[in-house]
Amino acid sequence: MKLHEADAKSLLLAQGLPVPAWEVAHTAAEVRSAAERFLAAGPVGGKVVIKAQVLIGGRGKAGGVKLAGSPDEAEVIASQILGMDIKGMTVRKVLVGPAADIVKEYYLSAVLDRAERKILLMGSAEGGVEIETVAEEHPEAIVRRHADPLLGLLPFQARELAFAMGLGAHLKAAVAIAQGLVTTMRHYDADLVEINPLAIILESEPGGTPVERLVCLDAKITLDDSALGRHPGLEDLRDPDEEAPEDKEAREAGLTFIKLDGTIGCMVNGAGLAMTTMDLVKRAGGEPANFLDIGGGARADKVAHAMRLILADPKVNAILVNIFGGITRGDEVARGLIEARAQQTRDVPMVVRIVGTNAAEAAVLLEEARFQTASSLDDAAAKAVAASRSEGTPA
Amino acid sequence: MKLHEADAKSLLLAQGLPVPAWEVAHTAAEVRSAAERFLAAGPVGGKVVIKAQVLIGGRGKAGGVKLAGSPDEAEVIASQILGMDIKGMTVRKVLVGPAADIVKEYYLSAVLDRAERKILLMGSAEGGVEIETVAEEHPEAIVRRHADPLLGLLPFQARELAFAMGLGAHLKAAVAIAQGLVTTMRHYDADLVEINPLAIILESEPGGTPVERLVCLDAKITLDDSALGRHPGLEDLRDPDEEAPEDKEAREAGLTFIKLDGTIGCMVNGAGLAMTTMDLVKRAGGEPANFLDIGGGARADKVAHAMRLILADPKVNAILVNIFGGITRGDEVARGLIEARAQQTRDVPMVVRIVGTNAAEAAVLLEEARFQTASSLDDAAAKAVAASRSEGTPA
Amino acid sequence: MSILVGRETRLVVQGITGREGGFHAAASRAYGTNLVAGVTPGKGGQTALDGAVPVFDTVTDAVRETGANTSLIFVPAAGAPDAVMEAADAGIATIFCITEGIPALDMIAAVEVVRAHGARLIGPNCPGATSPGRAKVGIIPGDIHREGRVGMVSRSGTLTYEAVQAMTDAGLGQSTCVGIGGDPIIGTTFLDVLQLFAADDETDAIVLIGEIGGASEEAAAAWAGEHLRDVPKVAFIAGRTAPEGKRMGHAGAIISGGAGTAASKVEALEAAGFRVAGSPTELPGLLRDAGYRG
Amino acid sequence: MSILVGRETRLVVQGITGREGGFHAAASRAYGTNLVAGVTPGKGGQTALDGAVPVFDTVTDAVRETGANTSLIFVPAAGAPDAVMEAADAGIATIFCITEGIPALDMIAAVEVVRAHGARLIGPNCPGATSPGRAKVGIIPGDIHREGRVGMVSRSGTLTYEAVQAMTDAGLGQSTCVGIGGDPIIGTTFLDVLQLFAADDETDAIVLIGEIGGASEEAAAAWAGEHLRDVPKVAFIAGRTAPEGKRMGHAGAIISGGAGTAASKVEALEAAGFRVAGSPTELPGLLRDAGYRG
Repeated sequence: MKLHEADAKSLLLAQGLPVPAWEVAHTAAEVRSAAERFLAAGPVGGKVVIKAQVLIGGRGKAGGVKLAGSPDEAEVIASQILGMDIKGMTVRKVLVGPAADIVKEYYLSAVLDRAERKILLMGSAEGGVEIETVAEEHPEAIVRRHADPLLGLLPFQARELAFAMGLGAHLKAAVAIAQGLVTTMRHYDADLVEINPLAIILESEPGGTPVERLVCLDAKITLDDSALGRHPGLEDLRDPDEEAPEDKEAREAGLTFIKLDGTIGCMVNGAGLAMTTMDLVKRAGGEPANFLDIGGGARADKVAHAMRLILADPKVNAILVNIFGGITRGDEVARGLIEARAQQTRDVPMVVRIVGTNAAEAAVLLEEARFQTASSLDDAAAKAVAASRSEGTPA
Repeated sequence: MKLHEADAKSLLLAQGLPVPAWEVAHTAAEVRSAAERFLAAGPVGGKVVIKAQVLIGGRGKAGGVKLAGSPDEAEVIASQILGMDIKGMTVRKVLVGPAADIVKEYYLSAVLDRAERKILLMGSAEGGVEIETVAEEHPEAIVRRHADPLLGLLPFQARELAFAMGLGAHLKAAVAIAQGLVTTMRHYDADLVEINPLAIILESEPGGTPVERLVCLDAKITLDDSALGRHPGLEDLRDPDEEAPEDKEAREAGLTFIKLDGTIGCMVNGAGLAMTTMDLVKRAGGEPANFLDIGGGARADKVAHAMRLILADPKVNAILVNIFGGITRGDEVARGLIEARAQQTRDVPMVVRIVGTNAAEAAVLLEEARFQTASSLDDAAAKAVAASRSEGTPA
Repeated sequence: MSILVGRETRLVVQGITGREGGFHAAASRAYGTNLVAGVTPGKGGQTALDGAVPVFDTVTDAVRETGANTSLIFVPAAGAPDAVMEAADAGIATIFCITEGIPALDMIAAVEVVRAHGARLIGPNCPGATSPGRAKVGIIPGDIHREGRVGMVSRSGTLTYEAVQAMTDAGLGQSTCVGIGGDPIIGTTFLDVLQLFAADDETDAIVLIGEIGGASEEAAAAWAGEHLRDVPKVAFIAGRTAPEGKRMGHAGAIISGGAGTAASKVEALEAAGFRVAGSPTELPGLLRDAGYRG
Repeated sequence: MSILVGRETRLVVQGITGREGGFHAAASRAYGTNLVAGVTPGKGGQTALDGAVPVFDTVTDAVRETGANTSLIFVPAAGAPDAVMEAADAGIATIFCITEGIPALDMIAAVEVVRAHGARLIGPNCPGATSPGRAKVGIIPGDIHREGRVGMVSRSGTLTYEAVQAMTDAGLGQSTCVGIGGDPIIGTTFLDVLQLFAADDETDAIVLIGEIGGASEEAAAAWAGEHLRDVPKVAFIAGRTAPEGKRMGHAGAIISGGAGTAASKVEALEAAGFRVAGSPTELPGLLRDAGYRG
């Protein structure tokens, strides 16, 4: 689950990391009043920044990040950004804060290193750009350090990272931030905590003397879905726009459903087999309408639920059911299909393939109910594509 | 630093461990009113327990733990226990709580295992008696399990311990308590967390149904003095009776001082050498008046301070100074001795031995100031004992 | 010899008194696996599978009493990492964790503890392993196998079965079929299994079933290109048509920024001498094309 | 060969720019120890000891640039366990930690990390080690030594010097003198050092200086009784007259409930063939009585 920048910053702040002030606003009027407050405090550059809150990269290039020098200007800019479409996501809120006077930008993130089975810290003095770009163009500019798998990021590891990033002059802050990233990751079960840019900014002390400070200017956090159960409060941070309503309904029913653009509905047990089924549909010349994994051990009612989800998409004109029974029992799936068909309002051709556990019982049920069946996966895909073609696009 | 039972229980409670209710009382009247409250709640056995709070074992045998069935009786018993002397410690406060209806007693502790360099959990179904006694009489009755040195006591380790102790019927509570002991130890930097007895007690549910519960009936915690600096709040729990005023003064001056019963004051650098000096004084027929380690690198003022501490004891009639300079510089010590003698009001013979770093400079200073010196430690001890004898006991 | 499981396997099932644990313990035993013990804390002294298998409170007890050397874990996600560490601490050499939905960071610690004990973990979120005709440890249906000399490794569940079935249908038997699991943090990688197959004198060919996301197929390919030059080997990658940025069920199957795409995996595998199939059913034919005569 | 320190020692001092670190680094160097580097985070690129020693930000840098294999730590207590782990992680083989006042539980983790890296930690709260004529790493005054073949081990600081001086005064030189430290949790025990001496072809006799508290002298005695039967060996135990239940400075020196008393230690040592002295000055004579002719 991805978090918005503002929520990610809240979690970092809660773990004691230095994050400049911000407010979240949903209307241009809110932005105006937030801008008034921040500008009244007299930020070093005399401006505020307004940033679109969308769960997708590249919002800067898309015009979703702008500066404003007055409340009036902030309101105008906010009215441009709010409602804007960025790569298919609508901007529903923005972050407002004092525009930082940046001395230098860095990159710092904590990610899961699958190969080493450790938390990996990646840092770079090339901040503010996508790390993938740095990785391609200047791989030597990326510093890597693993956290101890049992103890987290030890102070000496954080120091090594800070020195290697050229942050020796801000050692204490850099160590605290690096350790804080790992603490945040462990505390909230995040997959990714990314600060880009981590920046040295110029602030003015009470007396007016300018002082350099290392702060987290942007923040991206992705949470481990498997661990959300033990962080119930974090579920509230889920952006309803992040998943389609049917994806959400599926998740709550224990199914994994992702809506796609094609015409052939797919119902499969197991993620790898579901992807394979989609691949074979495409290979046979069709277009899958969805990814749907009913998981292991699904019972009849879950199967019926899955079928309703597929049929809710008006573009679907054929359905392919592919079940390789292991934990899942074929006869349960067959019963679910029969039950679902009894309830369904719209008649769509269906090709069913059930092998593995209780496949024989399933075959009897399917034959009695006159389902079209297939023996191999390739055969099933071909039949489903043929059915879809003969149906054409429904009105 | 040892904690009183009541304070130890507070720390356990803060870590979520099950500890029956209690109050601390300093007067018989307070005990009476606490007893009224607890008896009004109708404890299963209809009694309260009154326990002397002293930092020494064996208070039960000494009559420091008693039951009372009424507020009147509680007041009488409290007036007997408060002010009582238990092995040289005066009882200044008592703990009052409902007397538990004990089904079975166990022992459970977390200690530092120096040989393994790990936290060791020791458990026994023979609770309520001193673990040393169990260790001698039924060593096989003690179950041992080390916590993981990096992760603490893992759930499976706690389960193994619980099953081995015969607490399978209270598995969940036993696991939580065992893990809680280690959590408490790590959270407060304790050397020892001991529950004796850990007990299954009978409580009555709201409906009156009796129910068994595993609870910490007594608690002993010793804190690591080296870690007190990072737990400033815990310093307030120090019992002023635990150390003599001069010991405390010494501690605050960075000296380690322990008052003893003899007549020969000792000033040494290093704990091992200080003990050796005492051993040799005794071997030469004298009695050391104190243990005093001035530590490494002591300067003149610290030496003078140490001398004042020694001389504050009227029984002291001779002083042995033994310094092996390493970090400590002999001339600094000599200067401190000269300074101290200039200030001292009472003339006590002194034998000084200074070897190691800057011993030559020290020798010159000591000779100028006409101190009696010694070359070897044995020689120094013999001379100090002779001086003490010729002085006799001061008035 | 097969790898990971075989005739020497002495199996303990952690969570044997649960629904899934009991079902698959019975199936493993029915297949011929030497199932010696079960573990469920608090049920020590009872028996499972109609009296056939003694149940212990702890894995340590099970190892001491039965000499178990392999563990199969069906403990729910909240307790599974602890169960893994318990098995390693008790001296179990090979630990299969079937449990799915374990938080990734919990597994980092568990994997490290297993490594420190010199044990091997397969999974979590894996279907286990079968050495046809010898032993089956996990949830792979037993009847899809055939004895033979092809080593198969996959990080999917049912897709593994599909591929195994395709091999068996084509008459190509297997030495061992291993599902390594689809989670981000797993105990044994493709590379680890390839190394085991390379050292196994009963494995003559390799089938690798990967999917999009991560870089473990690429890592395995790089090693195979060097060390398994002359071994006939084929692969299949699921998710060629999956849209970018969407998570397809497995935590492992997410593509972002070009890394871990099907294209990158296919390229790496082909460069290492794998023939890559467009469908699981093509695997047997490609393996014969690669010179396998088993 | 001596043990722990010698001509192969390439020393890095962690905390070299501090007062004590600088003083003892200079003394170790003056003794002839091959001091190759210092470490102080934030002072990398500077030099210490009047330009003679390069200072690095991290131990990793120091090892890479100078080939340091031994570390001497003067970092304050709050940072010392981290400094120990840093040294181990950087590949330092032998780590001496002089720092006193480190919380015991901090050392549990540090000792485990050192062990996992296959390194050796001596201390904390120890005076270090000297191999007379070869190298001195720590704070033991250099001029009390004499070259020879007696191995000395102690858990005290100044008492060690006292015993070494007594040996030197009597003409008995030392192969290596090691102070293992007086804290409850230390990296290297009496037993460990005896095993090193047993394997050292330049050590012909043993002097062990113990004190009350703990059971490490007893553990070492038990091993020596079996494995060092024919080696002349003497011991001294401090604290014979210490009152029970009082802590005498060293965290290690506390007696409770009869365990760790001077009597129990003396008994164990004598049973193992040690001659136990009543004063450090008696050690040389007893060693000669035990047959040592060095």
